Amino acid sequence: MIDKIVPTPEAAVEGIRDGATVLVGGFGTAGMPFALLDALIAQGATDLTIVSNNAGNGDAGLAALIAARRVRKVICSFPRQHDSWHFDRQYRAGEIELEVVPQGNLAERIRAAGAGIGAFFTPTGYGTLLAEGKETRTIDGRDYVLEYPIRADVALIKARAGDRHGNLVYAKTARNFGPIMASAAALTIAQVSEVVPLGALDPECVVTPGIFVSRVVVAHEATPPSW
Amino acid sequence: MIDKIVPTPEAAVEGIRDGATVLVGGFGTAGMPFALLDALIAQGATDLTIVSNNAGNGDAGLAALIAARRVRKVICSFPRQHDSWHFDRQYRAGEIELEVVPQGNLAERIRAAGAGIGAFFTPTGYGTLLAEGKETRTIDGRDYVLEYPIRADVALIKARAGDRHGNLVYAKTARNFGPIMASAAALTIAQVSEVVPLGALDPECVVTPGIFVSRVVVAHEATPPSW
Amino acid sequence: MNKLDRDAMAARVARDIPDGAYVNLGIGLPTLVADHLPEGREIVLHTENGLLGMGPRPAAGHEDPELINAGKRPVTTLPGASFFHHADSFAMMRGGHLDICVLGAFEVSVGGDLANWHTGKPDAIPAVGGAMDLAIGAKRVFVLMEALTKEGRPKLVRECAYPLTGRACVSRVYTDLATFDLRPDGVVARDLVEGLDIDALRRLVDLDLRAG
Amino acid sequence: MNKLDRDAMAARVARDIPDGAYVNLGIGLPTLVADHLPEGREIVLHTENGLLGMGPRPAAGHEDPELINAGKRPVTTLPGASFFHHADSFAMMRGGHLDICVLGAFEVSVGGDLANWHTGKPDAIPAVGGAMDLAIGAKRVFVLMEALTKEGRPKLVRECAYPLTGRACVSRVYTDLATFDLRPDGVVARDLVEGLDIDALRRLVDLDLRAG
Repeated sequence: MIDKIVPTPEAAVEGIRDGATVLVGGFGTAGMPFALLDALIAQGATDLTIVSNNAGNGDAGLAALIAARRVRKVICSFPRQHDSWHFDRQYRAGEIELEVVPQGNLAERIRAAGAGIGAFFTPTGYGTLLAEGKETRTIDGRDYVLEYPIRADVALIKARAGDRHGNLVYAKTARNFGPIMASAAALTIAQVSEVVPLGALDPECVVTPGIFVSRVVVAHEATPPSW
Repeated sequence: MIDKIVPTPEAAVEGIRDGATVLVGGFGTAGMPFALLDALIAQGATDLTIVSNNAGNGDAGLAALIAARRVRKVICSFPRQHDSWHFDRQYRAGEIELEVVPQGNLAERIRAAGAGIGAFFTPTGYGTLLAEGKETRTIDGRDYVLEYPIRADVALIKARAGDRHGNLVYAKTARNFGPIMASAAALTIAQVSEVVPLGALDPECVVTPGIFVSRVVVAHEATPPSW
Repeated sequence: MNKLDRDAMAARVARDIPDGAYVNLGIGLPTLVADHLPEGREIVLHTENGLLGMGPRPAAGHEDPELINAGKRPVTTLPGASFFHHADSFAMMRGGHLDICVLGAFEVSVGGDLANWHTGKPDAIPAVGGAMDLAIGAKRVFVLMEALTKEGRPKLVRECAYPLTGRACVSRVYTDLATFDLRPDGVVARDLVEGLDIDALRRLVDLDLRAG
Repeated sequence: MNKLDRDAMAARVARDIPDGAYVNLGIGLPTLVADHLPEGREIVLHTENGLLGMGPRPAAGHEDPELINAGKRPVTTLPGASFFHHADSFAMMRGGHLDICVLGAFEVSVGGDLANWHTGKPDAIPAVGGAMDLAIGAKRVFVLMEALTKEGRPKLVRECAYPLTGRACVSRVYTDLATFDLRPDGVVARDLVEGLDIDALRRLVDLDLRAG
């Protein structure tokens, strides 16, 4: 019997180790797994490399993890925001590393990890600072940069509903990085607003098949606005 | 006003030129766009390069197009089947070219074309006949072959339902190559069992967004069994 | 001369977007274009965080924190909308499926190089987001920006001084003074604002322009 | 000795598939494994044409031509199933998400090389399908085959003579005579059928085996 439902966010984040690479879902606050991040802070893992689109908003979620000084390095596309003060402060103090990746390359590198692709040539970033030192190639007259997969130990994501097999559906633009992050981590943990009985999700509409998901936990939380 | 619905399969295949590269959906008969293939035979385009998983079943659909001698070359993963007699005869007579591609590389090459990826390293096929002469590389201790996108002039696919924007949903395992082929052709033509009003498809469940689709036509046809 | 205001600039871009186009409007000034799309045209807006068929800002009190645009502002969906994940969304851009992308810029070169992500200042925290993907992510990339900086320096230049977002990707620049088509054989200026002639524009932007 | 019949061979594989495993069963003999999965285990079957949660063959008259497996035979879905397109399906395999893949073979080498797609005969029409993807497409790849050809030649060999499907990908071979674990330090044979001892097996397959 497959039952990936765990009772609490604390149980969901069990076993995450110091030094882990952790994919964190969300675009701003939409899709950010706040309950899992709170549990991770309580759990205590530190020296983490975080891969996420942003570097935290306000004082909650990923920002709180950074504020708690658990993050060694951030790999993201857009760290600097009006409310990324915790990241900003540590970055300016030289206390946190940053790798900036164009958003589509970030997504494709995560997807490549999940899809077993060893590397790929992308046109995005060619001829810019963010491609400096990287291998390039002209193919059929277009210039490309070679980019490598981003594999992770853990993915923390948020979905709308899930079942005991770990099948997931998302809410609107909160889907963002969830499906690809789910595929790219050894341990994928999803917080959901609702657990539904097996068979309740239409097989035509499942977005993340359960094979990619290790643990599912219900968390009743309102998403704070990003604006 | 966007209205991609065309009245007949004949109107749907208008403008396909001799020498075109045509992606043809389907895995066996599931997802094979029979009405569009019949219309293409009537339309007369010849000297075609066909990209499809198989090389035709029985005497209908892609097999009929081959039988009508409109196909110069087939790029596929599995041409040889119990009922691929039209392809088999022309292949043995040296009248049709064949490029055999492992099924997952075929899918990923089509996806790469749609996604603007210049080339990618795949482990599939490494060290086999099908990788002979291809660039290889060892990345993080694993061996890969470099594969290139397959772009096409036209995609002929079959879906369950569509709307006037070209949004599509599929039927079960007849989904197979439809979504990636839709993304990889300059002109994507979908036959659907049903046209639904704009807004009738749940935005969470649309599989192929309309941006990938040029024309939609209703065709009432029963899928012949593959077995 | 009568410089265009922000709304008039946006309206000029909007006028050139044809019926049926799939369009991404960048953050900032380009977002305004949505408010000026001509009546009777059906234009599908893409937002790279995973939505085609984006509608206008919702009425107050109807905002949904899980339905936002790339600028992280609340939006709505129109009939025919679809949601997808980030890899699919950026594949859609990188694959050249969008007809038009409209972006803001610090600088654009006459060769179509775009600089809009980084001031290059040593103390600036670099943040690129989808800028580099948008730069190469449409059949045509338009820039919408003021022609001159606040200090009066032209922003359409021979070579960009700011770090690049993409090379040779911009084909047209809409400004508050004129519209510039960046062609292989030179820059064509058209739709000059009232009270501005081509010679005066040449002096202002310090470029060898043809009148279009 | 009592060679196992096809059902008994399939049952041996089935016995080793743990509860909760995600499994792809190749065309032919491996398909039989589904009929022998032990009661009380929940095992999710993947078919590479785009379905997780594949169920058994439908009752006569309930076949759906649009619901088939990789062998193009009618199947059903179980609760918890999901459909996806080919790029996603093969990404799932290539990305190493399946626990076990069970394949047939012409030959397997002691180093784990697999040959199961092409006889190499000059008049054969080459057709690979998903064979090469399956060969590298799971955490563990098992082969299920007769130990000997009809002519009595061993199919577990030092080096494959047939064209390869994949290199160093097979970790275990189930046969009608015994089960062989292919380890870096050599081949371990276990579960020999009644009436067969390790020395007799060594002679039959012409390999230096350890008893497991």
